[in-house]
Amino acid sequence: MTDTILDKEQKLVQLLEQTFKKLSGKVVRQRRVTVSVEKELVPSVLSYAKSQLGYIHLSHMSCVDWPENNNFEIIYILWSPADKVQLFIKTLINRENPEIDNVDMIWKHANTYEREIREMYGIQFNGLVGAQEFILEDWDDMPPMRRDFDTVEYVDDNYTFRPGREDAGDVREEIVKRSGEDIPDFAKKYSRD
Amino acid sequence: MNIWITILGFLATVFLAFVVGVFYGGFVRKITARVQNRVGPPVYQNFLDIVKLYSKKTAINHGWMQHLGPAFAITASVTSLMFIPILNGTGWFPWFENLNFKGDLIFLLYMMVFGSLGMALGAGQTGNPNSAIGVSRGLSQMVGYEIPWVLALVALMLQTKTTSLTGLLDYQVSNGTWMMFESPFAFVAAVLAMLGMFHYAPFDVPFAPAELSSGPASEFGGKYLALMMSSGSIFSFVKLVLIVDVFMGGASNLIMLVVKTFALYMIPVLYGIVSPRYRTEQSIRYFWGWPTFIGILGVIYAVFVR
Amino acid sequence: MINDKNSKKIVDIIQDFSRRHSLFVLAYGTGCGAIEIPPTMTSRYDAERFGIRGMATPRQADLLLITGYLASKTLKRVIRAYEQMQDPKYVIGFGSCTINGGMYWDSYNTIKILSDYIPVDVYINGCMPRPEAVITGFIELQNLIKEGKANGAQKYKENLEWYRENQKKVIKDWKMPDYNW
Amino acid sequence: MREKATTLYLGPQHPGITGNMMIKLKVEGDTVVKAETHVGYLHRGFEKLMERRNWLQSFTIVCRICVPEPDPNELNYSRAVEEIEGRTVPERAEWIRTMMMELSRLASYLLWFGGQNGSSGLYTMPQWSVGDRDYILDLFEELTGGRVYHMYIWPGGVRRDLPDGFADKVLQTMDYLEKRLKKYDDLMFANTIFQKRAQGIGWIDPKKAVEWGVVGPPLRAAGIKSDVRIDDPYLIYDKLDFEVPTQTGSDVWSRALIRRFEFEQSISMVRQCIEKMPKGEVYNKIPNPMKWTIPAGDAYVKAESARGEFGYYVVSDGSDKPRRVHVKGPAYVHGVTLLERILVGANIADVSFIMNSLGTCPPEIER
Repeated sequence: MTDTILDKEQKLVQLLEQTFKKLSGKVVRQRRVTVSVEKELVPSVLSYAKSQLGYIHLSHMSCVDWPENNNFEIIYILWSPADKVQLFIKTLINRENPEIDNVDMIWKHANTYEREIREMYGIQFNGLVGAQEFILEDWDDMPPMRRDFDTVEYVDDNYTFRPGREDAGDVREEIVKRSGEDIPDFAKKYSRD
Repeated sequence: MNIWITILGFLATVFLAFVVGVFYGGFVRKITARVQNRVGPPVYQNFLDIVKLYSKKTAINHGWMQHLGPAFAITASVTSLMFIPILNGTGWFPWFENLNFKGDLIFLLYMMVFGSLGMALGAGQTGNPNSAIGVSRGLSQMVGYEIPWVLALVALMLQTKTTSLTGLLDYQVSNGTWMMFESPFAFVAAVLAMLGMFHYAPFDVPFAPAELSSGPASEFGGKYLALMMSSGSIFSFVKLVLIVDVFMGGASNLIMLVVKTFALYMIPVLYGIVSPRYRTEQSIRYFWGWPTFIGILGVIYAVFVR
Repeated sequence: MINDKNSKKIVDIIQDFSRRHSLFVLAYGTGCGAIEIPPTMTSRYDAERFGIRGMATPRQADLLLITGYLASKTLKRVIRAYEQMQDPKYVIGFGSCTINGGMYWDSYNTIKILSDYIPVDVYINGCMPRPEAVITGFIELQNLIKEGKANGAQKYKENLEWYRENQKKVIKDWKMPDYNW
Repeated sequence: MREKATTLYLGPQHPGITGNMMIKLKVEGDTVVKAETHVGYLHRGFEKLMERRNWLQSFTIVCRICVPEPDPNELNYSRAVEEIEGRTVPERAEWIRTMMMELSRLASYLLWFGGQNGSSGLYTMPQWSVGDRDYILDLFEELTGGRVYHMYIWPGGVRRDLPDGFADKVLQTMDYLEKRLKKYDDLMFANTIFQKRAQGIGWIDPKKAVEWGVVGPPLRAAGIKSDVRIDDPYLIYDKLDFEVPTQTGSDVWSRALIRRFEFEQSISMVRQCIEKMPKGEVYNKIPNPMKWTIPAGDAYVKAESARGEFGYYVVSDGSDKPRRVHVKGPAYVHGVTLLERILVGANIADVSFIMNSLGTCPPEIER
């Protein structure tokens, strides 16, 4: 990819880096720009991008759990209909005391994302209004999307299965035993080990 | 006349109305299915539905009025049926004369509303908001279609100087004509009002499934629903025969009656198959527009022209 | 009167026949299987041929079709709807995920065995079952009704405590009345 | 005098609700004064399940996320994996994928024609259009083996090539659908009652639409030419000849018209795909899926589904399982915030009508 194609992407990164000192950006590919900021800066970067740079559409907002580094990563994905560039704004927050400012005054529908993330990861959004329960009902365990929540353990505690298949082992041997047929060749290739 | 023959006549009339009404329902489902590119249920499907619903256990109790609602509905249907001459001429089948008297047309105007009001009370008792909204919609729509309907009948009464159904029939038979040709405006107004009376689309406002579950019937299952379905079948027969009697010269035998009523029934049914539903206020505005205007024309025609 | 055990009167025969051929399905798409219900009901497969039609409210319906997995939040509503239905009533479990969790066997939010929570008369397997399979399921139910074996509702009443125990295990906050017929 | 507001629960068990969700309405007379959406009845925890499955196993469950239209899910997942891994796709596979996407758009619109008219009481239309949709599902079945869930577009290409004579069958089906579209016009679009019902209902402010997160047909009905297929081209849409229709009414009627015009465009695109499709391989082989690892990285890919922009945010930590797959369906915004906004002031009769016109699909809200 030549530089002329990535012109507007690089300009965007420069502009953002000049405006906000504690910000580092990088062009991923055509139409994709990633920017990392401190969590305190998030509302100002977002409102700047919305009001000044034309990134008026919040495409998506997501959260990734990184227990290895002891933090959560929050990602805001913006879209500019004029520039046609997808801007990723990423920030890290501490896993021990997860809180971040909410941005639903900038985009009303961020409220939905934030309520989901609050429920699924247990992250507090300061000033977030809305019912505590969004998707789950009467949930009494740890927020389910955290990496250390073990869904199989939860299932074992709460639900029962029909008898018949106790282990999650290789069913092919059982099939051979019951039917007397050989394992087809294509199935032999994909073994677990 | 012997009282027993009269009572037998009642029973025969009710049986006839029920069977014909339910079969009409089955035919409607079949015809709808054919328009919609499918086979559809057998024509006797509605009998099975009604029998099954009667055989269901009912363990709902929302108070007395809920039990009485469907009973009111079926009472009103049967009573209205009693006042309608099924066949014209008293020649070979005097049974179907039942309770006709002078002035029964005005009585019928009230009687036909009674069932809906009873249903409204019953549905209001259930406490289901869908029922309450459905009832209020049904009553407002009734206010809509009653106006052209009453205007059409008033035009007839003015024209023939009689308020009796048998009188109207005699008038048509003795003059050898049908009121739909004698008083065309009134006929058009009555048919347009009839579209609303049958509650097929676009006037199925009170029962709109996508909006109100099933409106007033939301809390009525099992026997109640069966009563309501029977009452609906009888009542649709009543409405059809009434219009055939007053506008199409009645029928001299049962086959003629079935042909005429079925032809008339196809108007709301076929219109309904290809129409979406109106909103309530659109539906009322519709009835207060052209149908009312044509009804007024009918009255003017009856008073000044004839 | 009608339910005399020893003799099968003409009334019973008519009653059974009409129950069999007039099944009102509650219009409740509880899971992704709901996408195969429109084809089943519409012109290509036309389940109305067998007297099967949708009904808007539980009071009027005979048949509860659990179209796929049930999240525990939905289970609460399904129990509500099921108990509001009037006897005789039937349940069809639709899709592999109602049988033993299926594809969602390790999901924290879906129940695994439907018949632990409400009585199921017929299971249709597949993910998702084709409309032909759904219609076969309906016919299977009709046969069961004919043989008098579709008595899930009776089982539910007899073993209400067992079902309640299972239900309360999943629905943590039980705010419902203990029985709402 | 202010009337007393009553609370009306629309759903979860309600014939007017698309799928399984609930709208709590505060109603004064016939007018909605407050609407509140409650979702979560279909939550399966897909994103958690995918963290436990390896890259290829996850692919089999992504299509379950949106039921009426599973193909954009498969496509997005595959494209995200390909983008992180840097895997290329043979050109013929790109063409087949495009054809699949357009076929699925047709199927989805046919289902939508049914849903929109089912909510307004014109029951003939669902019977016709859902029946016709089955002919497209037959094509899918022949090609992929599944009627609803195809699991056909996978990382590296598509699973297998078109069978013999398949192209002719597609063209025949397209001819048939084009013929049927005329009938739909007569029944639905030329129907004055439908027009009366739909015009001026469910108005979205065109100036605010982008900001509110509106995507897809509702946005184009507001006069904004926004379509992922031209804004951020993927597959081979830049080689196809098509138009993106726009309308200015921003109401239910305009949205219906948009879908009707796009229906024609999709038919033409499927024909072009069949015509111009090059020969060659359809699949770049992936390594042993049990040991298949993807380098660390993240990608947000989006595709234009029948209801609007469908996005996938996929994060890999370099292992054999996804770290995070976050799905953004168009209904995520349409079904919650937008619906709550535009239902205020609407008539009760129009609630389900408006909801259908936005194409709300609960399974992709809660996944």
